[in-house]
Amino acid sequence: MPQKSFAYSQTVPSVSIQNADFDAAQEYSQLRDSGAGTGAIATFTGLVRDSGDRQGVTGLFLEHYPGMTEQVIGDLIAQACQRWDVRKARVIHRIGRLPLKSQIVFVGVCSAHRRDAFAACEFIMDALKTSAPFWKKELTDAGEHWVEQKASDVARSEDW
Amino acid sequence: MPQKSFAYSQTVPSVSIQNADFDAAQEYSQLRDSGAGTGAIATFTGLVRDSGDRQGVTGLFLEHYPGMTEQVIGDLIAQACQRWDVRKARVIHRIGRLPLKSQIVFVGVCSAHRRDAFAACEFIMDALKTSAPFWKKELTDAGEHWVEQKASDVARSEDW
Amino acid sequence: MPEQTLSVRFFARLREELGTVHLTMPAPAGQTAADLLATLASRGGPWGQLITGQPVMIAINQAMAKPQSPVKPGDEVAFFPPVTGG
Amino acid sequence: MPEQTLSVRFFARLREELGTVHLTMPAPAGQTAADLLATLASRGGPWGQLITGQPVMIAINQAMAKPQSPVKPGDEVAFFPPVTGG
Repeated sequence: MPQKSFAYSQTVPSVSIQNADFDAAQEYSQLRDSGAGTGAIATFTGLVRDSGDRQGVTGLFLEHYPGMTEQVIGDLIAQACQRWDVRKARVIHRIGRLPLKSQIVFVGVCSAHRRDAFAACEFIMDALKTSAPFWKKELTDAGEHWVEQKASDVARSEDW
Repeated sequence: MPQKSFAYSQTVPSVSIQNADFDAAQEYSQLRDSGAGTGAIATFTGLVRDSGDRQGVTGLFLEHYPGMTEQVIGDLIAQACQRWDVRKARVIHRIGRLPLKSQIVFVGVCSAHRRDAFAACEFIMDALKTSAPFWKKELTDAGEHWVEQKASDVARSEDW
Repeated sequence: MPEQTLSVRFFARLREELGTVHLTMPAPAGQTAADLLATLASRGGPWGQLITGQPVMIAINQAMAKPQSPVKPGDEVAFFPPVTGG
Repeated sequence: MPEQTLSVRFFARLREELGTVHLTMPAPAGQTAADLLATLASRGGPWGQLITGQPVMIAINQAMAKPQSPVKPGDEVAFFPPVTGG
Protein backbone atom coordinates (compact mmCIF):
# COMPACT_ATOMS: atom_id res chain seq x y z
CA MET A 1 0.00 0.00 0.00
CA PRO A 2 1.29 3.46 -0.80
CA GLN A 3 2.27 5.80 1.98
CA LYS A 4 -0.38 8.43 2.45
CA SER A 5 0.51 11.95 1.45
CA PHE A 6 -1.76 14.84 2.42
CA ALA A 7 -3.55 14.73 -0.89
CA TYR A 8 -3.78 11.00 -1.38
CA SER A 9 -7.35 9.77 -1.16
CA GLN A 10 -7.48 6.20 -2.34
CA THR A 11 -10.84 4.57 -1.76
CA VAL A 12 -10.38 1.45 -3.87
CA PRO A 13 -7.48 -1.01 -3.80
CA SER A 14 -4.46 0.50 -5.56
CA VAL A 15 -3.32 -2.75 -7.10
CA SER A 16 -5.25 -5.66 -8.60
CA ILE A 17 -3.75 -8.74 -10.22
CA GLN A 18 -6.46 -10.71 -11.94
CA ASN A 19 -7.38 -13.14 -14.68
CA ALA A 20 -10.54 -11.21 -15.48
CA ASP A 21 -10.69 -8.34 -17.91
CA PHE A 22 -11.14 -4.83 -16.51
CA ASP A 23 -13.38 -1.94 -17.44
CA ALA A 24 -11.18 1.04 -18.24
CA ALA A 25 -14.25 3.30 -18.12
CA GLN A 26 -15.05 2.29 -14.56
CA GLU A 27 -11.42 2.81 -13.54
CA TYR A 28 -11.49 6.27 -15.08
CA SER A 29 -14.68 7.14 -13.17
CA GLN A 30 -13.10 6.05 -9.90
CA LEU A 31 -10.02 8.15 -10.60
CA ARG A 32 -12.10 11.16 -11.55
CA ASP A 33 -14.09 11.01 -8.33
CA SER A 34 -11.32 12.43 -6.18
CA GLY A 35 -12.28 15.91 -5.05
CA ALA A 36 -12.28 19.37 -6.57
CA GLY A 37 -8.49 19.66 -6.32
CA THR A 38 -7.99 17.16 -9.15
CA GLY A 39 -7.13 18.78 -12.44
CA ALA A 40 -5.46 16.00 -14.40
CA ILE A 41 -5.94 12.31 -15.07
CA ALA A 42 -3.39 10.32 -17.05
CA THR A 43 -4.04 6.72 -18.00
CA PHE A 44 -2.12 4.05 -19.81
CA THR A 45 -3.44 0.75 -21.13
CA GLY A 46 -1.32 -2.00 -22.64
CA LEU A 47 -2.87 -4.38 -25.18
CA VAL A 48 -1.81 -7.73 -26.65
CA ARG A 49 -0.47 -6.96 -30.11
CA ASP A 50 0.31 -9.22 -33.03
CA SER A 51 4.04 -8.62 -33.10
CA GLY A 52 6.38 -8.77 -30.14
CA ASP A 53 9.69 -10.61 -29.97
CA ARG A 54 8.41 -12.43 -33.05
CA GLN A 55 5.72 -11.88 -35.68
CA GLY A 56 2.38 -13.67 -35.81
CA VAL A 57 1.60 -13.53 -32.12
CA THR A 58 -1.88 -14.90 -31.45
CA GLY A 59 -1.94 -14.34 -27.70
CA LEU A 60 0.05 -14.19 -24.49
CA PHE A 61 0.38 -16.26 -21.37
CA LEU A 62 1.25 -14.20 -18.30
CA GLU A 63 2.68 -15.68 -15.12
CA HIS A 64 3.36 -13.79 -11.90
CA TYR A 65 4.72 -14.24 -8.39
CA PRO A 66 1.63 -13.89 -6.17
CA GLY A 67 2.20 -11.64 -3.20
CA MET A 68 5.50 -10.17 -4.37
CA THR A 69 3.82 -8.58 -7.40
CA GLU A 70 1.37 -6.65 -5.24
CA GLN A 71 4.15 -5.54 -2.88
CA VAL A 72 6.41 -4.32 -5.67
CA ILE A 73 3.67 -2.34 -7.40
CA GLY A 74 2.39 -0.92 -4.10
CA ASP A 75 5.92 0.28 -3.43
CA LEU A 76 6.14 1.89 -6.90
CA ILE A 77 2.92 3.78 -6.18
CA ALA A 78 4.34 4.88 -2.82
CA GLN A 79 7.48 6.14 -4.58
CA ALA A 80 5.32 8.04 -7.08
CA CYS A 81 3.38 9.61 -4.19
CA GLN A 82 6.64 10.83 -2.66
CA ARG A 83 7.90 12.36 -5.90
CA TRP A 84 4.75 13.87 -7.38
CA ASP A 85 1.34 15.18 -6.40
CA VAL A 86 -0.71 11.99 -6.69
CA ARG A 87 -4.36 12.07 -5.55
CA LYS A 88 -5.17 8.53 -6.57
CA ALA A 89 -3.34 5.81 -8.42
CA ARG A 90 -4.60 2.54 -9.77
CA VAL A 91 -2.79 -0.39 -11.32
CA ILE A 92 -4.43 -3.49 -12.75
CA HIS A 93 -2.42 -6.28 -14.34
CA ARG A 94 -3.91 -9.38 -15.87
CA ILE A 95 -2.43 -12.86 -15.78
CA GLY A 96 -3.15 -16.13 -17.57
CA ARG A 97 -3.97 -16.62 -21.25
CA LEU A 98 -4.86 -13.42 -23.10
CA PRO A 99 -5.94 -13.43 -26.74
CA LEU A 100 -4.90 -10.82 -29.30
CA LYS A 101 -6.09 -7.26 -28.56
CA SER A 102 -6.83 -8.07 -24.89
CA GLN A 103 -6.16 -5.44 -22.28
CA ILE A 104 -3.08 -6.48 -20.26
CA VAL A 105 -2.32 -3.62 -17.92
CA PHE A 106 -3.91 -0.38 -16.74
CA VAL A 107 -2.14 2.44 -14.92
CA GLY A 108 -4.14 5.52 -13.96
CA VAL A 109 -3.07 8.53 -11.91
CA CYS A 110 -4.95 11.64 -10.93
CA SER A 111 -3.27 14.77 -9.70
CA ALA A 112 -3.73 18.52 -9.35
CA HIS A 113 -1.39 19.09 -12.29
CA ARG A 114 -0.85 17.46 -15.66
CA ARG A 115 2.92 17.21 -15.35
CA ASP A 116 2.57 15.16 -12.16
CA ALA A 117 -0.14 12.94 -13.62
CA PHE A 118 1.90 12.15 -16.75
CA ALA A 119 5.16 11.64 -14.85
CA ALA A 120 3.71 9.41 -12.14
CA CYS A 121 1.77 7.32 -14.67
CA GLU A 122 4.75 6.81 -16.94
CA PHE A 123 7.12 6.18 -14.02
CA ILE A 124 4.86 3.47 -12.58
CA MET A 125 4.50 1.83 -15.98
CA ASP A 126 8.22 1.94 -16.79
CA ALA A 127 9.26 0.69 -13.35
CA LEU A 128 6.63 -2.06 -13.38
CA LYS A 129 8.11 -3.41 -16.63
CA THR A 130 11.49 -4.05 -15.04
CA SER A 131 10.71 -4.70 -11.37
CA ALA A 132 7.29 -6.35 -10.99
CA PRO A 133 7.58 -10.16 -11.19
CA PHE A 134 5.55 -10.94 -14.31
CA TRP A 135 6.70 -13.12 -17.18
CA LYS A 136 5.19 -13.10 -20.61
CA LYS A 137 5.07 -15.98 -23.03
CA GLU A 138 4.15 -15.26 -26.63
CA LEU A 139 1.85 -17.76 -28.31
CA THR A 140 2.12 -18.14 -32.09
CA ASP A 141 0.90 -20.67 -34.63
CA ALA A 142 4.50 -21.94 -34.74
CA GLY A 143 4.72 -22.50 -30.99
CA GLU A 144 5.34 -20.50 -27.88
CA HIS A 145 8.36 -18.77 -26.36
CA TRP A 146 9.18 -16.73 -23.28
CA VAL A 147 9.71 -13.06 -24.00
CA GLU A 148 13.19 -11.67 -23.35
CA GLN A 149 13.65 -8.56 -21.20
CA LYS A 150 14.55 -5.58 -23.37
CA ALA A 151 17.61 -3.43 -22.74
CA SER A 152 15.51 -0.41 -23.76
CA ASP A 153 13.03 -1.15 -20.97
CA VAL A 154 15.83 -1.39 -18.42
CA ALA A 155 17.32 1.89 -19.65
CA ARG A 156 13.96 3.65 -19.46
CA SER A 157 13.36 2.42 -15.96
CA GLU A 158 16.81 3.57 -14.86
CA ASP A 159 16.17 7.04 -16.32
CA TRP A 160 13.69 7.73 -13.54
CA MET B 1 -6.18 16.91 -40.48
CA PRO B 2 -3.06 14.94 -39.71
CA GLN B 3 -0.92 13.65 -42.51
CA LYS B 4 -1.38 9.97 -42.96
CA SER B 5 1.50 7.77 -41.96
CA PHE B 6 1.52 4.08 -42.90
CA ALA B 7 0.04 3.14 -39.56
CA TYR B 8 -2.42 5.95 -39.05
CA SER B 9 -6.01 4.72 -39.21
CA GLN B 10 -8.29 7.48 -38.00
CA THR B 11 -11.94 6.68 -38.49
CA VAL B 12 -13.47 9.45 -36.36
CA PRO B 13 -12.69 13.17 -36.47
CA SER B 14 -9.35 13.85 -34.79
CA VAL B 15 -10.45 17.12 -33.24
CA SER B 16 -13.72 18.23 -31.69
CA ILE B 17 -14.39 21.60 -30.08
CA GLN B 18 -17.71 21.50 -28.30
CA ASN B 19 -19.88 22.85 -25.51
CA ALA B 20 -21.16 19.40 -24.66
CA ASP B 21 -19.46 17.07 -22.25
CA PHE B 22 -17.69 14.02 -23.65
CA ASP B 23 -17.66 10.37 -22.71
CA ALA B 24 -14.07 9.37 -21.99
CA ALA B 25 -15.11 5.70 -22.04
CA GLN B 26 -16.43 5.99 -25.57
CA GLU B 27 -13.28 7.80 -26.68
CA TYR B 28 -11.18 5.05 -25.16
CA SER B 29 -13.20 2.39 -27.01
CA GLN B 30 -12.69 4.18 -30.30
CA LEU B 31 -8.96 4.43 -29.69
CA ARG B 32 -8.72 0.79 -28.72
CA ASP B 33 -10.46 -0.34 -31.89
CA SER B 34 -7.45 0.22 -34.11
CA GLY B 35 -6.08 -3.12 -35.22
CA ALA B 36 -3.92 -5.85 -33.75
CA GLY B 37 -0.76 -3.75 -34.07
CA THR B 38 -1.85 -1.44 -31.25
CA GLY B 39 -0.10 -2.16 -27.99
CA ALA B 40 -0.45 1.06 -26.05
CA ILE B 41 -3.09 3.69 -25.34
CA ALA B 42 -2.25 6.83 -23.40
CA THR B 43 -4.96 9.28 -22.42
CA PHE B 44 -5.06 12.59 -20.62
CA THR B 45 -8.10 14.38 -19.25
CA GLY B 46 -8.09 17.86 -17.77
CA LEU B 47 -10.73 18.80 -15.17
CA VAL B 48 -11.92 22.11 -13.69
CA ARG B 49 -10.32 22.35 -10.27
CA ASP B 50 -11.03 24.63 -7.35
CA SER B 51 -7.71 26.46 -7.37
CA GLY B 52 -6.02 27.98 -10.36
CA ASP B 53 -4.55 31.49 -10.60
CA ARG B 54 -6.64 32.15 -7.46
CA GLN B 55 -8.35 30.08 -4.80
CA GLY B 56 -12.09 29.42 -4.58
CA VAL B 57 -12.67 28.80 -8.26
CA THR B 58 -16.28 27.75 -8.85
CA GLY B 59 -16.08 27.26 -12.60
CA LEU B 60 -14.49 28.33 -15.85
CA PHE B 61 -15.54 30.14 -18.97
CA LEU B 62 -13.66 29.03 -22.07
CA GLU B 63 -13.50 31.06 -25.27
CA HIS B 64 -11.87 29.96 -28.51
CA TYR B 65 -11.15 31.10 -32.06
CA PRO B 66 -13.41 28.92 -34.20
CA GLY B 67 -11.63 27.47 -37.19
CA MET B 68 -8.13 28.35 -36.10
CA THR B 69 -8.39 26.10 -33.07
CA GLU B 70 -9.17 23.04 -35.18
CA GLN B 71 -6.37 23.88 -37.60
CA VAL B 72 -3.77 24.33 -34.88
CA ILE B 73 -4.68 21.09 -33.11
CA GLY B 74 -4.89 19.16 -36.38
CA ASP B 75 -1.38 20.39 -37.13
CA LEU B 76 -0.14 19.27 -33.68
CA ILE B 77 -1.53 15.79 -34.36
CA ALA B 78 0.19 15.78 -37.75
CA GLN B 79 3.47 16.74 -36.06
CA ALA B 80 3.00 13.93 -33.53
CA CYS B 81 2.38 11.46 -36.39
CA GLN B 82 5.66 12.51 -38.00
CA ARG B 83 7.67 12.10 -34.79
CA TRP B 84 6.15 8.98 -33.25
CA ASP B 85 4.25 5.84 -34.18
CA VAL B 86 0.67 7.10 -33.82
CA ARG B 87 -2.17 4.77 -34.89
CA LYS B 88 -4.98 7.07 -33.81
CA ALA B 89 -5.16 10.36 -31.98
CA ARG B 90 -8.15 12.18 -30.60
CA VAL B 91 -8.48 15.63 -29.05
CA ILE B 92 -11.66 17.06 -27.57
CA HIS B 93 -11.74 20.51 -26.01
CA ARG B 94 -14.80 22.02 -24.44
CA ILE B 95 -15.79 25.70 -24.53
CA GLY B 96 -18.33 27.85 -22.68
CA ARG B 97 -19.20 27.74 -18.98
CA LEU B 98 -17.89 24.68 -17.16
CA PRO B 99 -18.68 24.04 -13.50
CA LEU B 100 -16.19 22.66 -10.98
CA LYS B 101 -14.95 19.11 -11.72
CA SER B 102 -16.11 19.27 -15.35
CA GLN B 103 -14.04 17.61 -18.00
CA ILE B 104 -12.28 20.29 -20.08
CA VAL B 105 -9.97 18.48 -22.45
CA PHE B 106 -9.25 14.94 -23.62
CA VAL B 107 -6.16 13.80 -25.49
CA GLY B 108 -5.87 10.14 -26.43
CA VAL B 109 -3.22 8.42 -28.52
CA CYS B 110 -2.79 4.79 -29.48
CA SER B 111 0.43 3.35 -30.76
CA ALA B 112 2.35 0.11 -31.15
CA HIS B 113 4.60 1.11 -28.25
CA ARG B 114 4.10 2.77 -24.88
CA ARG B 115 6.91 5.28 -25.28
CA ASP B 116 5.33 6.66 -28.44
CA ALA B 117 1.84 6.74 -26.92
CA PHE B 118 3.02 8.65 -23.83
CA ALA B 119 5.25 11.03 -25.77
CA ALA B 120 2.68 11.88 -28.44
CA CYS B 121 -0.08 12.36 -25.86
CA GLU B 122 2.00 14.62 -23.64
CA PHE B 123 3.41 16.55 -26.60
CA ILE B 124 -0.06 17.29 -27.99
CA MET B 125 -1.29 18.37 -24.57
CA ASP B 126 1.73 20.59 -23.84
CA ALA B 127 1.72 22.17 -27.27
CA LEU B 128 -2.05 22.73 -27.19
CA LYS B 129 -1.65 24.73 -23.96
CA THR B 130 0.60 27.30 -25.62
CA SER B 131 -0.49 27.30 -29.25
CA ALA B 132 -4.20 26.51 -29.55
CA PRO B 133 -6.33 29.67 -29.34
CA PHE B 134 -8.33 29.07 -26.18
CA TRP B 135 -8.72 31.52 -23.31
CA LYS B 136 -9.82 30.60 -19.86
CA LYS B 137 -11.63 32.83 -17.40
CA GLU B 138 -11.85 31.69 -13.79
CA LEU B 139 -15.17 32.26 -12.06
CA THR B 140 -15.11 32.77 -8.28
CA ASP B 141 -17.59 34.05 -5.68
CA ALA B 142 -15.52 37.25 -5.65
CA GLY B 143 -15.78 37.81 -9.40
CA GLU B 144 -14.11 36.58 -12.54
CA HIS B 145 -10.70 37.06 -14.15
CA TRP B 146 -8.85 35.94 -17.25
CA VAL B 147 -6.16 33.36 -16.55
CA GLU B 148 -2.57 34.42 -17.31
CA GLN B 149 -0.35 32.24 -19.47
CA LYS B 150 2.24 30.45 -17.34
CA ALA B 151 5.95 30.63 -18.05
CA SER B 152 6.19 26.96 -17.01
CA ASP B 153 3.71 26.01 -19.75
CA VAL B 154 5.71 27.90 -22.35
CA ALA B 155 8.93 26.24 -21.16
CA ARG B 156 7.36 22.78 -21.30
CA SER B 157 6.06 23.36 -24.77
CA GLU B 158 9.46 24.58 -25.96
CA ASP B 159 11.13 21.47 -24.51
CA TRP B 160 9.53 19.37 -27.24
CA MET C 1 -13.94 49.74 -57.48
CA PRO C 2 -14.85 49.36 -53.78
CA GLU C 3 -12.30 50.19 -51.08
CA GLN C 4 -10.18 47.16 -50.25
CA THR C 5 -10.66 45.96 -46.70
CA LEU C 6 -9.60 43.32 -44.22
CA SER C 7 -11.32 41.82 -41.27
CA VAL C 8 -10.05 42.20 -37.68
CA ARG C 9 -11.12 40.03 -34.76
CA PHE C 10 -10.45 40.31 -31.03
CA PHE C 11 -10.67 37.61 -28.38
CA ALA C 12 -10.87 37.15 -24.63
CA ARG C 13 -9.59 40.05 -22.48
CA LEU C 14 -8.98 42.23 -25.56
CA ARG C 15 -12.47 41.57 -26.86
CA GLU C 16 -13.89 42.62 -23.51
CA GLU C 17 -11.69 45.65 -22.88
CA LEU C 18 -12.08 47.00 -26.40
CA GLY C 19 -15.78 46.15 -26.43
CA THR C 20 -15.24 44.82 -29.93
CA VAL C 21 -15.57 41.41 -31.49
CA HIS C 22 -15.01 42.31 -35.10
CA LEU C 23 -13.97 45.28 -37.25
CA THR C 24 -13.64 45.85 -40.97
CA MET C 25 -10.69 48.11 -41.78
CA PRO C 26 -9.08 49.60 -44.88
CA ALA C 27 -6.17 47.57 -46.22
CA PRO C 28 -3.65 49.88 -47.81
CA ALA C 29 -0.82 48.26 -49.78
CA GLY C 30 2.40 47.37 -47.92
CA GLN C 31 0.79 47.27 -44.49
CA THR C 32 2.03 44.93 -41.72
CA ALA C 33 0.26 43.60 -38.65
CA ALA C 34 2.25 46.14 -36.59
CA ASP C 35 0.93 48.98 -38.79
CA LEU C 36 -2.59 47.74 -38.18
CA LEU C 37 -1.97 47.69 -34.40
CA ALA C 38 -0.61 51.26 -34.54
CA THR C 39 -3.67 52.45 -36.44
CA LEU C 40 -5.97 50.81 -33.89
CA ALA C 41 -3.95 52.12 -30.90
CA SER C 42 -4.30 55.68 -32.25
CA ARG C 43 -8.02 55.47 -31.48
CA GLY C 44 -7.01 56.22 -27.87
CA GLY C 45 -8.64 55.01 -24.65
CA PRO C 46 -8.43 51.25 -24.17
CA TRP C 47 -7.06 50.86 -27.71
CA GLY C 48 -3.69 52.21 -26.57
CA GLN C 49 -2.97 48.94 -24.80
CA LEU C 50 -2.52 47.27 -28.19
CA ILE C 51 0.95 48.77 -28.37
CA THR C 52 1.69 49.77 -24.77
CA GLY C 53 0.01 47.05 -22.75
CA GLN C 54 0.43 43.34 -22.19
CA PRO C 55 1.69 41.17 -25.04
CA VAL C 56 -0.67 40.87 -28.01
CA MET C 57 -0.62 37.72 -30.12
CA ILE C 58 -1.34 37.98 -33.83
CA ALA C 59 -2.94 35.53 -36.24
CA ILE C 60 -3.37 36.13 -39.97
CA ASN C 61 -5.86 33.90 -41.76
CA GLN C 62 -5.98 31.68 -38.68
CA ALA C 63 -2.25 31.01 -38.50
CA MET C 64 0.10 32.55 -35.91
CA ALA C 65 1.93 35.57 -37.30
CA LYS C 66 4.43 38.26 -36.28
CA PRO C 67 4.22 42.05 -36.07
CA GLN C 68 6.26 42.32 -39.28
CA SER C 69 3.98 39.90 -41.16
CA PRO C 70 2.29 41.61 -44.15
CA VAL C 71 -1.48 41.95 -44.20
CA LYS C 72 -3.41 42.32 -47.43
CA PRO C 73 -6.98 42.93 -48.57
CA GLY C 74 -9.31 40.09 -47.69
CA ASP C 75 -7.17 38.82 -44.82
CA GLU C 76 -8.65 37.83 -41.49
CA VAL C 77 -6.39 39.31 -38.82
CA ALA C 78 -6.87 38.45 -35.14
CA PHE C 79 -5.41 39.99 -32.01
CA PHE C 80 -5.57 38.21 -28.66
CA PRO C 81 -3.78 37.64 -25.33
CA PRO C 82 -1.44 34.65 -24.89
CA VAL C 83 -3.53 31.49 -24.98
CA THR C 84 -4.56 29.61 -21.84
CA GLY C 85 -6.49 26.51 -22.89
CA GLY C 86 -6.14 22.90 -21.84
CA MET D 1 14.47 -30.46 16.90
CA PRO D 2 13.43 -30.74 13.21
CA GLU D 3 15.94 -29.87 10.49
CA GLN D 4 15.77 -26.18 9.66
CA THR D 5 14.61 -25.53 6.12
CA LEU D 6 13.76 -22.83 3.65
CA SER D 7 11.40 -22.74 0.73
CA VAL D 8 12.56 -22.27 -2.87
CA ARG D 9 10.31 -21.26 -5.77
CA PHE D 10 10.92 -21.08 -9.50
CA PHE D 11 9.03 -19.10 -12.11
CA ALA D 12 8.50 -18.89 -15.86
CA ARG D 13 11.25 -20.39 -18.05
CA LEU D 14 13.15 -21.72 -15.03
CA ARG D 15 10.02 -23.33 -13.64
CA GLU D 16 9.47 -25.07 -16.98
CA GLU D 17 13.06 -26.09 -17.69
CA LEU D 18 13.67 -27.38 -14.16
CA GLY D 19 10.23 -29.00 -14.05
CA THR D 20 9.92 -27.60 -10.54
CA VAL D 21 7.57 -25.11 -8.94
CA HIS D 22 8.66 -25.45 -5.35
CA LEU D 23 11.37 -27.13 -3.24
CA THR D 24 12.06 -27.34 0.47
CA MET D 25 15.80 -27.29 1.18
CA PRO D 26 18.05 -27.44 4.22
CA ALA D 27 19.11 -24.03 5.51
CA PRO D 28 22.57 -24.29 7.04
CA ALA D 29 23.81 -21.23 8.96
CA GLY D 30 25.76 -18.59 7.05
CA GLN D 31 24.37 -19.53 3.65
CA THR D 32 23.84 -16.96 0.86
CA ALA D 33 21.56 -17.01 -2.16
CA ALA D 34 24.64 -17.79 -4.28
CA ASP D 35 25.40 -20.83 -2.08
CA LEU D 36 21.87 -22.04 -2.61
CA LEU D 37 22.22 -21.62 -6.39
CA ALA D 38 25.50 -23.57 -6.33
CA THR D 39 23.87 -26.41 -4.37
CA LEU D 40 21.01 -26.54 -6.85
CA ALA D 41 23.33 -26.34 -9.89
CA SER D 42 25.27 -29.36 -8.60
CA ARG D 43 22.22 -31.51 -9.28
CA GLY D 44 23.37 -31.48 -12.90
CA GLY D 45 21.28 -31.57 -16.05
CA PRO D 46 19.12 -28.49 -16.53
CA TRP D 47 20.04 -27.31 -13.02
CA GLY D 48 23.50 -26.32 -14.21
CA GLN D 49 22.00 -23.30 -15.99
CA LEU D 50 21.39 -21.68 -12.61
CA ILE D 51 25.06 -20.70 -12.53
CA THR D 52 26.18 -21.07 -16.14
CA GLY D 53 23.11 -19.99 -18.10
CA GLN D 54 21.15 -16.81 -18.62
CA PRO D 55 20.87 -14.29 -15.78
CA VAL D 56 18.90 -15.51 -12.75
CA MET D 57 17.04 -12.98 -10.60
CA ILE D 58 16.71 -13.62 -6.88
CA ALA D 59 13.99 -12.65 -4.42
CA ILE D 60 14.12 -13.36 -0.69
CA ASN D 61 10.82 -13.12 1.16
CA GLN D 62 9.28 -11.48 -1.89
CA ALA D 63 11.81 -8.64 -2.14
CA MET D 64 14.54 -8.43 -4.79
CA ALA D 65 17.88 -9.67 -3.45
CA LYS D 66 21.48 -10.26 -4.56
CA PRO D 67 23.66 -13.38 -4.80
CA GLN D 68 25.49 -12.30 -1.65
CA SER D 69 22.25 -11.80 0.32
CA PRO D 70 22.06 -14.15 3.33
CA VAL D 71 19.29 -16.75 3.45
CA LYS D 72 18.06 -18.19 6.73
CA PRO D 73 15.67 -20.87 7.93
CA GLY D 74 12.07 -20.08 7.16
CA ASP D 75 12.90 -17.78 4.23
CA GLU D 76 11.05 -17.94 0.94
CA VAL D 77 13.67 -17.73 -1.79
CA ALA D 78 12.68 -17.38 -5.44
CA PHE D 79 14.72 -17.70 -8.65
CA PHE D 80 13.43 -16.43 -11.95
CA PRO D 81 14.40 -14.90 -15.31
CA PRO D 82 14.39 -11.12 -15.78
CA VAL D 83 10.80 -9.91 -15.62
CA THR D 84 8.77 -9.06 -18.73
CA GLY D 85 5.38 -7.80 -17.59
CA GLY D 86 3.41 -4.74 -18.62
